[in-house]
Amino acid sequence: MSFLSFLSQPVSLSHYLIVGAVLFVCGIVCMATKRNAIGVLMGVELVLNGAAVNFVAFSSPFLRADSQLSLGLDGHLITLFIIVLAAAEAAVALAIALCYYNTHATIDVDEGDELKG
Amino acid sequence: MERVDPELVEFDVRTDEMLINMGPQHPSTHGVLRLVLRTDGEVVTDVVPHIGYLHRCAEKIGEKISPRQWIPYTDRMDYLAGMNMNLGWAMTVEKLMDLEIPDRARHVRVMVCELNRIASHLVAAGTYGLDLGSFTPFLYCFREREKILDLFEEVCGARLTYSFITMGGVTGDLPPGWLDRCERFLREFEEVIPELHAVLTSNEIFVRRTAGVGVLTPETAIAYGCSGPVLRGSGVKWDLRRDGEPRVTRMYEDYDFEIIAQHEGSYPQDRDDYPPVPPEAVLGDSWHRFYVRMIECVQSIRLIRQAMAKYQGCDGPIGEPIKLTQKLPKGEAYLETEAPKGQMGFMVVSDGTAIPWRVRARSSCFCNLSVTSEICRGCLLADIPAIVGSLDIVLGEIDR
Amino acid sequence: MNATEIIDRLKQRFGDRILRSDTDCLDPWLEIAADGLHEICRFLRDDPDMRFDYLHCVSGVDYVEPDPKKAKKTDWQPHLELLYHLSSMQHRHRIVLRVVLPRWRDGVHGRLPEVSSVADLWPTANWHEREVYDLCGVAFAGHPDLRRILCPEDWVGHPLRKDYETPQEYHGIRVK
Amino acid sequence: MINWHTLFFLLFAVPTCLFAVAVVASANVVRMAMCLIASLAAVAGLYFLAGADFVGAMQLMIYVGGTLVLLVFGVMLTVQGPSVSLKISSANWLMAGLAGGALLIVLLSAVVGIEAWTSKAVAETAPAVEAGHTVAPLGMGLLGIRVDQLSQQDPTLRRGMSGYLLPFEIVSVHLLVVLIGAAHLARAKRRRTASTPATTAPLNPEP
Amino acid sequence: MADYLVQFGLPVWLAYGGVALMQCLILLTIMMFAAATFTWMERKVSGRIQDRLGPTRVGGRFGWLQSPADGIKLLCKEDLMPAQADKILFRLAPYISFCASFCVFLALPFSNGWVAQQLNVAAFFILAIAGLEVFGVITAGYASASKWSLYGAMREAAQVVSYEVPFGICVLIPVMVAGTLDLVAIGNMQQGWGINWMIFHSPFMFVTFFIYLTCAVASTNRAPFDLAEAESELVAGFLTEYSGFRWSVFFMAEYGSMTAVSGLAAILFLGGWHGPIPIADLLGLTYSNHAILGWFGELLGACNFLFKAFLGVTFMMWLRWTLPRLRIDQVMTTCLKYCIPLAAAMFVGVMLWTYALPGGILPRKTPMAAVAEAPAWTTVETPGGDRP
Repeated sequence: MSFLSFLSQPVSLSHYLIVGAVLFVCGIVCMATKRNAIGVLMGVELVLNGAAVNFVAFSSPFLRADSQLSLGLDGHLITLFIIVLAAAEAAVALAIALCYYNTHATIDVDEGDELKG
Repeated sequence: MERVDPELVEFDVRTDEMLINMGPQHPSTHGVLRLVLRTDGEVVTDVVPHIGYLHRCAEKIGEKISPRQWIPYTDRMDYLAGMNMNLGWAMTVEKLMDLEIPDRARHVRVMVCELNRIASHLVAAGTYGLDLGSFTPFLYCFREREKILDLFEEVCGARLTYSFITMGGVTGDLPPGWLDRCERFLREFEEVIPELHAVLTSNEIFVRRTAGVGVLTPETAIAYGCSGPVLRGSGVKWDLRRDGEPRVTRMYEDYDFEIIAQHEGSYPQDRDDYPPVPPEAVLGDSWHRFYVRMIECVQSIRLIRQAMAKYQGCDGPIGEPIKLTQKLPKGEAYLETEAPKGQMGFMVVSDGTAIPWRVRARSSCFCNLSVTSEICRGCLLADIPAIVGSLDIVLGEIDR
Repeated sequence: MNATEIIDRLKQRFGDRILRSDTDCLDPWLEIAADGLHEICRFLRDDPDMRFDYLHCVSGVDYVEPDPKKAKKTDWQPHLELLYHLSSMQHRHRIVLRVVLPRWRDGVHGRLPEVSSVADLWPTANWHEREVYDLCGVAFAGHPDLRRILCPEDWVGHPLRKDYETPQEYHGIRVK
Repeated sequence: MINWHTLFFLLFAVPTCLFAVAVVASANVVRMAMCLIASLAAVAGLYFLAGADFVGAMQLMIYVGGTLVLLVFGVMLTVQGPSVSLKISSANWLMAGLAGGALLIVLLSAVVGIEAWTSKAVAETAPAVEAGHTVAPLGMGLLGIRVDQLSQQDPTLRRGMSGYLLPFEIVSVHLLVVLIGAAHLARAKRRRTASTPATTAPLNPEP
Repeated sequence: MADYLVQFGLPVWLAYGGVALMQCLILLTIMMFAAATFTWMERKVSGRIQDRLGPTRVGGRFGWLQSPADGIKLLCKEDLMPAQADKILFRLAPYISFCASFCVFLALPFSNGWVAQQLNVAAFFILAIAGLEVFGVITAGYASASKWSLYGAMREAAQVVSYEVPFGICVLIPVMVAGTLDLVAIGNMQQGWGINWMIFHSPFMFVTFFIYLTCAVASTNRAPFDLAEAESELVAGFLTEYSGFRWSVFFMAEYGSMTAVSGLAAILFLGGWHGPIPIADLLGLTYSNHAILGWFGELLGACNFLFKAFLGVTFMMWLRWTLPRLRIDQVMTTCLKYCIPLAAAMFVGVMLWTYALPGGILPRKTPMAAVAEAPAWTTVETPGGDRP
């Protein structure tokens, strides 16, 4: 179905879900391809944000036909928890990345192949 | 903050050590000094000063012209204290020729040299405030210094390079009315000193930035040949005006003044409105060096007042300078005098003709600066200007 | 302790290495042999009643008469002198050490005279000896970092020598 | 008809997607960080648009202002010379592109397929934001009083309305543990041997 | 305002768009005007402190034309860019920090109704946006590709990020007492005589005001905490490579955030647009009498607010020209060892104080009463209990 007509319709839940999907996919691809440890970390951030967008979209009263079906407050609270936990996760991940950088003198993930058979 | 041994320097992330050039044209180095710092993050592990950018081979020229012609060269060595430099060279040649100067000239010399000491200490205090980031005291100090330069302009026509003191006395007598203008300056200056203490010495942030920074132990100070406020800041009670050679101490013979150095934990307090020594200040740190300079200004005021009284008391000849072609007796003479920055030594070797065979100037800042690599090891990057500023160096004198 | 007592003490202890001395001139001095410099300085610094802890300065004086006419009238041979001005803060006495060196090592033009460095006894000597090396051309053996201090690193010649002519230009900059 | 809502939605959605793709595409890690910051700031705009203004402000402050600053610090500390832009072989690109594309198609078909989510079901006039709309219910929810579900008649659902007090406490303890762990992991380690051979050699700096 | 225009038959989207644009323009002019006057004022104030005149040459006796003259000079100065700089980031950096410090003005109320966008999370929004300004500095530091600017940028980033914590707590305390994040409500809560100001709510609040000022000075990189462009060590920090217009954008961002932070202080602690003596009420300039009179009351309030912001900025300038600079580790220790514990202690103190004396020293609208007007559901007992 034509994408343009989709654009002209009033903004609904699916619009937000598309943005969430795009973020999610970019995050996965980024994690898969990046050789820089911090690049992988950025991929993780994108994935988390993709999920958070979906939660906020579902909990918004304007985007659905009858606003009773929306998640209401739960969506907001879960997004808050996602943001807080992402901060904690980023802190630990960076600490590990710095330790990796100290021991291997480079941030390139491919160098970390000590456990290879 | 105790000094960190470079071998055990902490590293959190493998930042390869940076080699940073501070200078030669850097806002906080006084003149053209180049400091090569090896830093690891914020901690400075090694400092190597590079000098020689202002070397004008004054000593080579000294071997071609007569001593009186060389006096303008001594002015340009420590351009902030021209009078004291002239005094040093003049007295060295007088020592060689065993020349005595009349009392009236002696008192003029004391007055003028102590005024120049105040001017030099004012510049030191002002630029030190600038190094630590507060702009205002710099302007207070230079406003007072302008008044001193006006007084000098009346005496010898120049504001920075005076060539006023020569062998055999001074080139001219004080103009009429100069003494009460000088008295008015001293009175005004005495009100400004508490202001400077308030803005700098007892300022909480200033104390935090200087107390315990760049600690110089008395033994290291003596071993490195430091002198002046740098030496006295480390608690060594040594001032050539009192402990120097007879010829120098004769100049300050019947003058009553204190030598400013922390003795048994306290400074000589002849006035009660000095700010107390803060608890964090360790003997020999940048704060003490700054404090010694500030109190020396007060002693200089006392000296000038006594010199003015004595000058009015005795009326004799002012002493006429030696002739340009005066033959110097054969032999050597080395004499050190108490310049504002430290002991400024001059040596003259003559072979009997009017032109000296060899002229040598021993600079106080040359030795004071050689201490930097010792006391700056392990400090933070922001401490470098604090330490170098407290040594109060002038590159003209170091490079000659 | 005045100068004569100091010189007598040194003569007893080092005998032949103390050469000439003169106590009634303005700055009493004593001349010592070049090879005994380090040992004598260590004694002067560490001996309890000498205690020379303050080295004022190290200066080099070059004695040579470039133009032949005046050269005949000089009563000394061309040589290089090092002057060490020492003083003690404790005992408040002072002495000048004089070391006479040949202008060039074993007569070959360009080879600097050798003398042992006292930088380990008085750290202030570190910079002073570098200046004498830079300007007067005396090599100090055992100096931790003997480089030129006032002239540029790659400067040729030692300016304070009497027979030194200024080079025409330095890196394209006219000097004369 | 293009109304305000779609215009603002596009204003925020397009940069989000563009910068997200830019993060994947660029090799230079610093540029990647900048694009990520821009993308997540645009996501914060989306949250404001969807009526979750407290969450939007939270995202801006905690996520963009805190986490990504940490990330940029990490980038600045480790970007030394060659590791700034690590090239990726084109084979990886191809495979990643294929996998990503497939996943995207699956997701989009789900998103567009389900009738309830598409726009035909959206009520014509969106309910206006009622006056006195404060974040108090959100705060109360965190403390366990589900203020917005009071009218819930269904008893089974009602019991589920205990609010988020327990996870709130767990998260605070969790953050403390993470804080200490990260600080310990990246602490300054004291090195016994001379840090670099250069310190032993005399320091003659090249001009 | 917007619906006022709609009555004239303008299409809805044009009306709202026009109003939004107008508000942005007004705020932009206020910010430009504030930056211009403050640069001139800084030189006058520093002159007075240093016993000299300050600019007098350009324009009349007081040299008031100085800042436009500076502006023109900066505009025609050449915009240098170092060769190996990261071109895009180098150009982008000043605009990031300018936008961040401009967006803060959107949620800052100048008077009762006079606010660009009345958010009910205004205080929190301002905190969030103030956090973004550090990105402009980091990008500038990295993009200038020189050792010195990287040092400056890293120092500033570390300082601003660590000072956001006590800054946040100090903003939280008056918000906790007021019960709402909406700045307009907080402002309205402090009307009446000067004693109603939040700062006199309790001794703890009084101390919080001064901690707030320290953190505000630190987070806008001014006076004793201006490590980033510590000229004595790092030449000019991250600003070394900038010149001409880009430098003036950074400069405006700094003055903008200074004004914004002192404006926030005025609202949270010093009674926003209410003067110590409620002249507007005494003279009857309230909406109840007549719309025009009400408008003048608001105008008076706006002048009041601007005067307090002006006082805050003068205080920062006064600090700058008297105190020397702190070292980077001293800045960090003041933040971690002094500001945060003190702010936390004040938080507990104010909380206990409101519990002990609900109305504060003098009986006035208690926060709980203020909430009472909110919809009925807030006064509720825990769920599960069966409601009558």
